[in-house]
Amino acid sequence: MLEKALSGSRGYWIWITLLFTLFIIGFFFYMRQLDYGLGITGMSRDISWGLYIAQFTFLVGIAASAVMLVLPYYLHDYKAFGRITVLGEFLAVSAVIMCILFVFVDLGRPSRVMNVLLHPNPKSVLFWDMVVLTGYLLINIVTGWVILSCTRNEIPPPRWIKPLIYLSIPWAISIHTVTAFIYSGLPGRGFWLTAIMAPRFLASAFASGPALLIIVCLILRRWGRFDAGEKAIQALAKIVAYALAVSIFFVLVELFTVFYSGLPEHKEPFVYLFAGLNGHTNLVPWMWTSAILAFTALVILIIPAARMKSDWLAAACIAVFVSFWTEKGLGLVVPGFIPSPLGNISEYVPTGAEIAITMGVWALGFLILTAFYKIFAAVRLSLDTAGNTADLEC
Amino acid sequence: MTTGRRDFLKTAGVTLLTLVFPGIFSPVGAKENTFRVGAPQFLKSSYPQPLTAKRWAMAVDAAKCPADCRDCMVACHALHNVPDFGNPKDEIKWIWRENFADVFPNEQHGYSAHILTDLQPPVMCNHCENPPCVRVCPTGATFQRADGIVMMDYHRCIGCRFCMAACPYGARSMNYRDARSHISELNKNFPTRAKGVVEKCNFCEERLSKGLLPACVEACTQKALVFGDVEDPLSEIRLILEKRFSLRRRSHLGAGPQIYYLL
Amino acid sequence: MSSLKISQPDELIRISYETPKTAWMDTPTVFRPGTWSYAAAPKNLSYLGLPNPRQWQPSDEDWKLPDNWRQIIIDGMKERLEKYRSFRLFMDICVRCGACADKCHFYIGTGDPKNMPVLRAELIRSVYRRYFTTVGRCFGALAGARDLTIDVLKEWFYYFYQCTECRRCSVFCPYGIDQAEITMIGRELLNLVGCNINWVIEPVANCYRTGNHLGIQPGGIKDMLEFLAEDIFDRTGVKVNVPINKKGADILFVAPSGDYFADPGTYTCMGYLMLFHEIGLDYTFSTYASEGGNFGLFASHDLMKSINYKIYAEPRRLGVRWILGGECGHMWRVVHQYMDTMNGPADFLEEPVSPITGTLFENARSTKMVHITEFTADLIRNGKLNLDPRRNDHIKLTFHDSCNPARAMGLFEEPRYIIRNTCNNFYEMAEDTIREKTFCCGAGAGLGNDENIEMRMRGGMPRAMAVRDVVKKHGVNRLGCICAIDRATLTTLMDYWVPGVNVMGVHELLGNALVMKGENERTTDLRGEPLEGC
Amino acid sequence: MKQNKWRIISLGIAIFIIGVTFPFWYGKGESPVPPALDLDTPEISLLTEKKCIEDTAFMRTKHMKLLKAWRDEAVREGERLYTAGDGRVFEKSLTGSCLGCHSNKERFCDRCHNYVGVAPTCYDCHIIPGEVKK
Amino acid sequence: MQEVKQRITILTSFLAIAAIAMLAAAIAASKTAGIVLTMVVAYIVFAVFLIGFVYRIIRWAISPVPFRIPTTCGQEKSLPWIKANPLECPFGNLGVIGRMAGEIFLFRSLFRNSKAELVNGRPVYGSSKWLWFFGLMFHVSLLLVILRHLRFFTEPVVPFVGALSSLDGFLEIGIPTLYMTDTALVAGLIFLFMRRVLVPQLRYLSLFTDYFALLLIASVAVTGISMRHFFPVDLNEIKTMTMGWVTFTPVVPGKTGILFYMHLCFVMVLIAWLPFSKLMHMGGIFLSPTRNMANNNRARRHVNPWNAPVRVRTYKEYEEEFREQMIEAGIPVESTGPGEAEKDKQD
Repeated sequence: MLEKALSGSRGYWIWITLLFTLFIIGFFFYMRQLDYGLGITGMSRDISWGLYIAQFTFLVGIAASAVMLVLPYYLHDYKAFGRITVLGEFLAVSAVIMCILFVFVDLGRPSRVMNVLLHPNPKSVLFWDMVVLTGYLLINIVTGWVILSCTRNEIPPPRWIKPLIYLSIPWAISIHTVTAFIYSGLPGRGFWLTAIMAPRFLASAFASGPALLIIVCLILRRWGRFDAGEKAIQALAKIVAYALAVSIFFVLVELFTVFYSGLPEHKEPFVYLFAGLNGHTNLVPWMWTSAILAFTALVILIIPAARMKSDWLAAACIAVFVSFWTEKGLGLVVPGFIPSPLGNISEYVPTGAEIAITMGVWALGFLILTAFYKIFAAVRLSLDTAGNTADLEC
Repeated sequence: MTTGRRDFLKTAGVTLLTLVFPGIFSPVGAKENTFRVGAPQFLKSSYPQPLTAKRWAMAVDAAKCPADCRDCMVACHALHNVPDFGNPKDEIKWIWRENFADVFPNEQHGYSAHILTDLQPPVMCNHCENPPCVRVCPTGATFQRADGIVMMDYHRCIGCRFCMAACPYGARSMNYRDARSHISELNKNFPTRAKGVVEKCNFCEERLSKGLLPACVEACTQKALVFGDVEDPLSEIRLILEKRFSLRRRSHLGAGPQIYYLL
Repeated sequence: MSSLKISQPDELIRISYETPKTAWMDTPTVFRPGTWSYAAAPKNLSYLGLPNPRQWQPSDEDWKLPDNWRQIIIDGMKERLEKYRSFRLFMDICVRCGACADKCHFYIGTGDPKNMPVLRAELIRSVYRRYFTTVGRCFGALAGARDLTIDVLKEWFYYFYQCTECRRCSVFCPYGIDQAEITMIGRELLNLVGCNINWVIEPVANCYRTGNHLGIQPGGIKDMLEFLAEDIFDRTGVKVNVPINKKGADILFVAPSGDYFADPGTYTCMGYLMLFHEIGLDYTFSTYASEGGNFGLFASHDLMKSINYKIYAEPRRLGVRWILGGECGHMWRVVHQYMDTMNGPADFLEEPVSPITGTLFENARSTKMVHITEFTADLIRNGKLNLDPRRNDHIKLTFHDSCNPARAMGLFEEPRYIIRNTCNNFYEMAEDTIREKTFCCGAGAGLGNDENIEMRMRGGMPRAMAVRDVVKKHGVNRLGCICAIDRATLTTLMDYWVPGVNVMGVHELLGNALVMKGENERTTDLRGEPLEGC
Repeated sequence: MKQNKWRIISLGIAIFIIGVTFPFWYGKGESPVPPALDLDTPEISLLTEKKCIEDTAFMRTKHMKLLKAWRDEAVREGERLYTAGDGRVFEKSLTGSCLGCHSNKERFCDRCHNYVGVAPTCYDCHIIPGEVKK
Repeated sequence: MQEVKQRITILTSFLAIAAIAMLAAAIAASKTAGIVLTMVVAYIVFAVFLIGFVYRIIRWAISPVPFRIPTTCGQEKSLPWIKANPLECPFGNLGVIGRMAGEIFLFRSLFRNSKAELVNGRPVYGSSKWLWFFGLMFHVSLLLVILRHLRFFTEPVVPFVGALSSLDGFLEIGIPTLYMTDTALVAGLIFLFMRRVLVPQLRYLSLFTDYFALLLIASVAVTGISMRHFFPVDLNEIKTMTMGWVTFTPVVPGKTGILFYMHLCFVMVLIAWLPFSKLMHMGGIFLSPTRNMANNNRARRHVNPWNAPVRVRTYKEYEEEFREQMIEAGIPVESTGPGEAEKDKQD
C-alpha cells in the first residue's frame, strides 16, 4: 500500500516538496545544533525547556485524541465514525512520531538516547512516558494499518485486532496523563503543581485533536476526493464543543484556586501570563489571543446553525487549534520556569534556528501524515468509485 | 564487579518491559568480571585514606561572609573547570551568592533586620536527602550515593534537563555549548564536561576520596563553611547544628536539603 | 464446454497450499485428466518438418523418444545457453527469494508448488546445474542438481505446458527473471524430441499453409468478412466495403483470425470495419497474411519467425505504406518485441502516419506497425469520430489487461481512453489484478484447449474472481479486452466462475458508440441486443 | 550495437575491478610501518620494573573495557582503587594513572587509534596532560 | 519424509558452517597453517574471487541478447498526449538507467511484493513489504559494513570511512560503540533465515546453498561482532596483516586468537565461493535483459547477431495452392494460371 503515497496530483507533489524543503531546512539547523549545542536555542539556565518540549506536550494531546473516534465507534457502535477511525489512528501515529522527535531534538546528548533503555530508571516519569508513547505508536500503527489493509482487500479484520483497539483507549488516556505527570510531579514549580493538570491536558487534547481532524476532513473533502460524511464531521464538532467547554472550565477552576488562595508560588506564573510580571510581558498578547479564540470558537460551536456551516466550522476549528497550540505550546511550559527558584525572571524567546528545527519536525510529521492520508484516500477512492482511477495526464 | 548485578536487581521488578532490550542494546552486558583478578591486598602507602561519612552535609554561616568575598566560588570553579561564558543564558555555576530574599523567599517579611536581609549567602546543590532530580532522571545519570552525595555521571547524562525542572533550588546548569574554550585555566586533574550534559556541585567527592575537604570549605578564610557527617554525633557540623538555629532552603518541599544556613 | 467433467466452482476453489509430503524432486508427475493438453498429431509435425512425428499421448508410459533424446536435449541446452543471455543468466542468478511464488495464477489456482515460477524454473535449472556447472557436477543434490531422466522430461512437459508465458512473475522478481523466457526455452527443448501439444502445433501448421491458425482458406475469409458487412448493414443501414488483397492500399490491416471467425471476436471485427468505413481509410485485408496471432511463439523461436514472415512479405507485395494491427495479445508480443528483429528491417514501408489526423506514430517508426487502439485513440483525441457513449449504457464494463500488451508492450491507457469515450459505465477491477499486475485468462500460450479445461479454470480463477468482485459491487456485466485468445477463453471462464458476464473487444464498444454518416437510428447493439431506453 | 555492448560491459568490469582492488593502489604500494608503542617517556624511564597495570596482551586488546569498568566503578560506586592481577593497587584514573606514565598521548594512544581508525571520546572531557601547557 | 529431508538440509548447512569453524580453529592452532592461510591462501582466494567474478560476467556477456524483451511495468511511450512512465517502461537510455538504479538501490520490484491468500473462497492480495524492507536493510548494511572495513585496508585510513563509522556508531551503545549496521545486518539475516525455515513454501523450495549462504554471512557477522564487543582482539596485528596483503608484503599476524581465524576463514570461503554461487546476483542484476533494455522495440530495430534463417511459405507457394479458389471468390491474384515461368525470388 505504501506505493500509493508515491503517486499523486501536481498539488500533492507541490505540498510534499514544500514539506520536504521545510524538513531539510530544519535538518540543516539541527546539524548546526548538534555541532554547537543547545545553546543555539533560546533556552537558558533558567528557562531550560522551550519550544521543543512545548510542541511535544501539545502533540501528545493530538495523539491522544484518536481515542475520540475509536471510543464511540468501537464501544458505542457509532457507525458514522467507521470510515474515519483509521484517520484518527494515523493522526496519532504521526503526532507520536513528532513527539518523539521533539524530545529527541531537545536532548543535549542525542547520541546517548539509548541510555533510557540501557539504564532505565523506573522512578522517572520520563522513562514511563517513553514507554507509553512507544507503545501507543506501535498500537496505532498496527491497528491503523491492519484495518486499512483489510478494508482495501475487503475482508473482515482479524480477531486479534479488537483487543488491541480496546487497549488503545485507556492507553490514549495514559499517554497524556503520564505527560501531565512530568510537570505536575515537580515540587518546586508552583505553576505545574496541580492535580488538575492531567484532566486539563485531556480536555484540551480532546478539543484540539478532533478540531484538527475536522480540518483535515474538510481538506480531504475539497481536495482529497474523500468525504468523511457530514454526520461524522458534525459529531466531531460536538465533541470539540464539549471538550472545549470542559477545558475552559478547568482553566477557570485553576484560576480560581490560584487567585483566591493567593499562594504566591502558584499565582505568579499566571500573573506573568495574563498581565506580565515586573514588566515582563512577552506572553501576554499571546495568552489573551488564545483566550479570545477559545471563547469565540465556543460560541460558534455551541450554536448549531453556525456549526453546520462548513466555513464557520472550519474557522472555529482553526481557532480551537491555534488557541490550544498557544496555550500548550507557549503558555504551559515556559511560565513553569517563571520566576526561577531564585526569583529571577528571564524571558524566553525562541531563536531562528530553534524555530527552523521546530518547523522541520512539524514538516516531517505532516509529511508522514500526508503520506498516510494519501494512502487512506487512495484506498477509499478505489473502493468507493472503482472506475476511472487512471491518471491520464498530459 | 557488582555494578551490573546490583543495578539489575534494583530495576528488575519494574522494568520487565525493557528486559528484552539489554540483550540487544548492551553487547557488553556480561560485564568484565575478569578485571578483578586478585583480591585487594594492600594499599599503596602513599595513597591517602578517603574521608567517609554516613551523610555528608554543610553548614553555612552566611553572616561570616564578607560582602565582596568570592573565595569559595573561585576555588571551586577553578578546581572543577567551570567555564565562564559571560552571559546569564549559558551560565554554569556550582556555588554562588544570592540575595537573602531569593534564597529564603518564605522567610522574609517587610520588617526583617537588615543584618539578615543584606546577607548574600552562598548557594549550591543541597545534596538533598530526598532529591527530586534523582527521582526524575530517566537514565540514572543523577544518583545518590550511600553517603548522601547527589552525583552526576557525565558519561550517562542524555541532557534531557528534567532534573533542572525538578530541582527547586536552581542548582543545576546545562552545558548549552562547548565549555573548554571558556575556561581560563584548565585543571588537568579534573575533566571538563562535554556539551549537552547537566552539571552541578558534587561536594568535591573527588577530594573526599583523597582525604581532602571540599575546595570551598578549604578556601574559605572566614571559616564560614563547615563540612561533615551529620549522622556522626561528635562531628563538628552536628555540634554546631545542635547549638545554633539554622534554616534550610524551601524545606516545606520535603526534599530534605543538606545545606544548613546558620543564623 | 468440454466433454470432460470438472468439479463445480465452489469445490474447485477449495485449494490447498500445503506442501506435498515428498520433496519436489521426488514428487512424481501425474497426468490427471483435465490438466494437460493432447500431443501434437504426427501429420502437423511432418508438415512443419519437426522432429519425431508419431502417435502418442503424454499419459502414455512410453513416449517413443529417440534413443539419444538426452543428448539432444543437453546439446539443445548448450546451444541455447550460448544464444540467449536471458537463459544463462536466469539459470544462474535466482536466489529463490520466493517473491514470484504467489504471483503465478497457476500456483494460486492449484497450490501445486511446482507452479511457483521459482520451482518451475528449478525444474530446468537443476538439470542445468548437473550438466553445465562445476559446483553442480561436484556436489550433485547438495547443490540442487539432478540427472536428466525420463521422469524429469515428463515433469518438464507437464509444467512448461502449464505456464502461459504471461510474465507476471517477472514484474515482481527483483532481478526481472522471466519465467516466460524459461518456458519458451523449455518448450523448444521438448520440441527437439518431438514433445509438443497439438493445440499449438496444429494452428502453427494451419497458419503456415493458409496464413491463419484456423486454416481458413481465402474464399472463406472473404465470405466471412462480407457476412460481417451484411450484419453491419442490418444493424446500421450503412454498407461497408471489405477490401481484400488490394494492391496499393495505404494500410494493410492484420487482425487475429479469431476476430472474423468466432463470436464474440466477430463483433470486434465489425467494429474495425465500421471504423475504417467511417473514416474512409484506404486499407486492405490480406488472405495470405490473414493472421496476426502467432502460435509459433508458444513452440519455438524458429516457428515464431517462420509464420511471422508473412506480415512483412505481404505489405511488400501489396505495396502499402504501413501496417495496422488488430486487438490481439500474443500477436502484439511478437510484433512489438520480435518482428522487426526477426524479419526486419521493414525499410520498404513508410513511417506510419495516420492519414486522417496526420499524426506520426513515432513509437512504431521502425517496425511500421501500429496498434489499433493507438490508432483509434488518436482519432478520438483529434475529434475525428462522432461517438455516442449512451449507446453502451446497457453495458457495465470492466477491462481486462491482456498479459502481452500489458507486460511486453506497456499498452494501458490507449484502450482505456477509447473505453472512457465510448462507455459511461466503466469500473476497474482490484488494482492488484490490472495493468502490469494483470492476471492471465489462464489459457494463453496454447493452453486454451478443451482437454486442459480444469487447469484453465484453475489458472483463470484469479482473473475471474476479480471480475466477480466488480460484478458484486457495481453490477458489471461485460468484460472488455484487447486479445482474441481472451475473447475466446474468458467466455468459458466467465461461464464457469461468473455466469452472466460476456466478453467483448474494445472495438465492439466503439462500433456501438460510433455515429456513422447516413446510418439508421440504432435500436440494437452489434450483437442485436436492444439498447437501453429503446 | 555490438561495440556498445562491450563498451558498457568493460566499463562495468573496470569499475568492479578498480573498486575491489582499491586498497592495493590506494597506498601506492608503500608498506606503512605499523605504529610501535612508544614507551619512551620520562615517567616510564624512572620505573624500575617496566610493567603496565596488567600484562601487555591484556592491555592491548582490552584497555577500553578496563577503562569503561573503571569509569563506572569510580563514578557510580566510589571505588577508586584497582587491584591488578599481581596484587598491585592503582588509582582508577585515566589522566592520573594511565597518562601518568604514558604522558606521550600523541605517540602512544593516537598513533594506534589513527592506524586502526578508532576515535575514542574520552578526551572530549578528560584533559590530556600536554594540553594544559598550551 | 519431506520434513525429514528439509531438516537434514538445514542441519547440513549448519554442519558445513561448523566444519569451517573447526578448520579455522585447527589453523589457529598450527603456526604453519596460519602462515599458509594468511600468506598464500588469502591471495588465492582473492584471485579466485576477482577472476571468477569477471569470468562469470564475461560469460554472461558473451551470450548475446537476441531479442529486446523488457518487462513493461508502466505505460509505454506512444502518443504524445498519453503520459508515459519513463521509469517502469523506459523508452530511452536515461529511463533504463533510472529503472536499473531503482532496482539496484531501492529494490523497486521487490517493493511491489504482495501476498496472495484465499479468504472465504476468494483470493486476496495483501500488501507485503517485509521482504523488501529487511532485504534492503540487509544489503545496505552489508555494503556499509564492507566499506567500514576499509579502515583495515588503507593507511592512512580513507577519510570517509571515519565519517561513516562515526555516523554508524552515532548511538553510543557500549564501548566500543555498537554499529547500527551490525545490528541491522544481523536482524536482516535473522529475518531472511527464519523466513526460509518457517514459511512452508519457502522451506519446500530452499536448497542447501540458500541456507548456507545466509549462515555463512551470519557467521562472518557474528564472529566480527564478537571480536568487537565480547572478545576483543589486537587490531594492530590485524591491520599489519591486512596492509601486508595490499602492499604485497604479507606478514603473519601475531597473537589474534581463534575467533579471528574463524572470521577470516568464513570470509575466505564466502568470497571464494561467491563467483560459483547464486550470490553472483550482485553482478547478474546489471545484465538482466528484462530490466536493462528500453521498451523502444518498434521505434529502433534491435539486431539479433545470429538471426537464424527459417523455412518460410512465400506468397507464390500460397497462391499456387489456393489460386482457383481465389479467382472464384473474386480475390485478386498475381498470375492467372499455374506453371508461371517467372520464379519468385526468395529473400
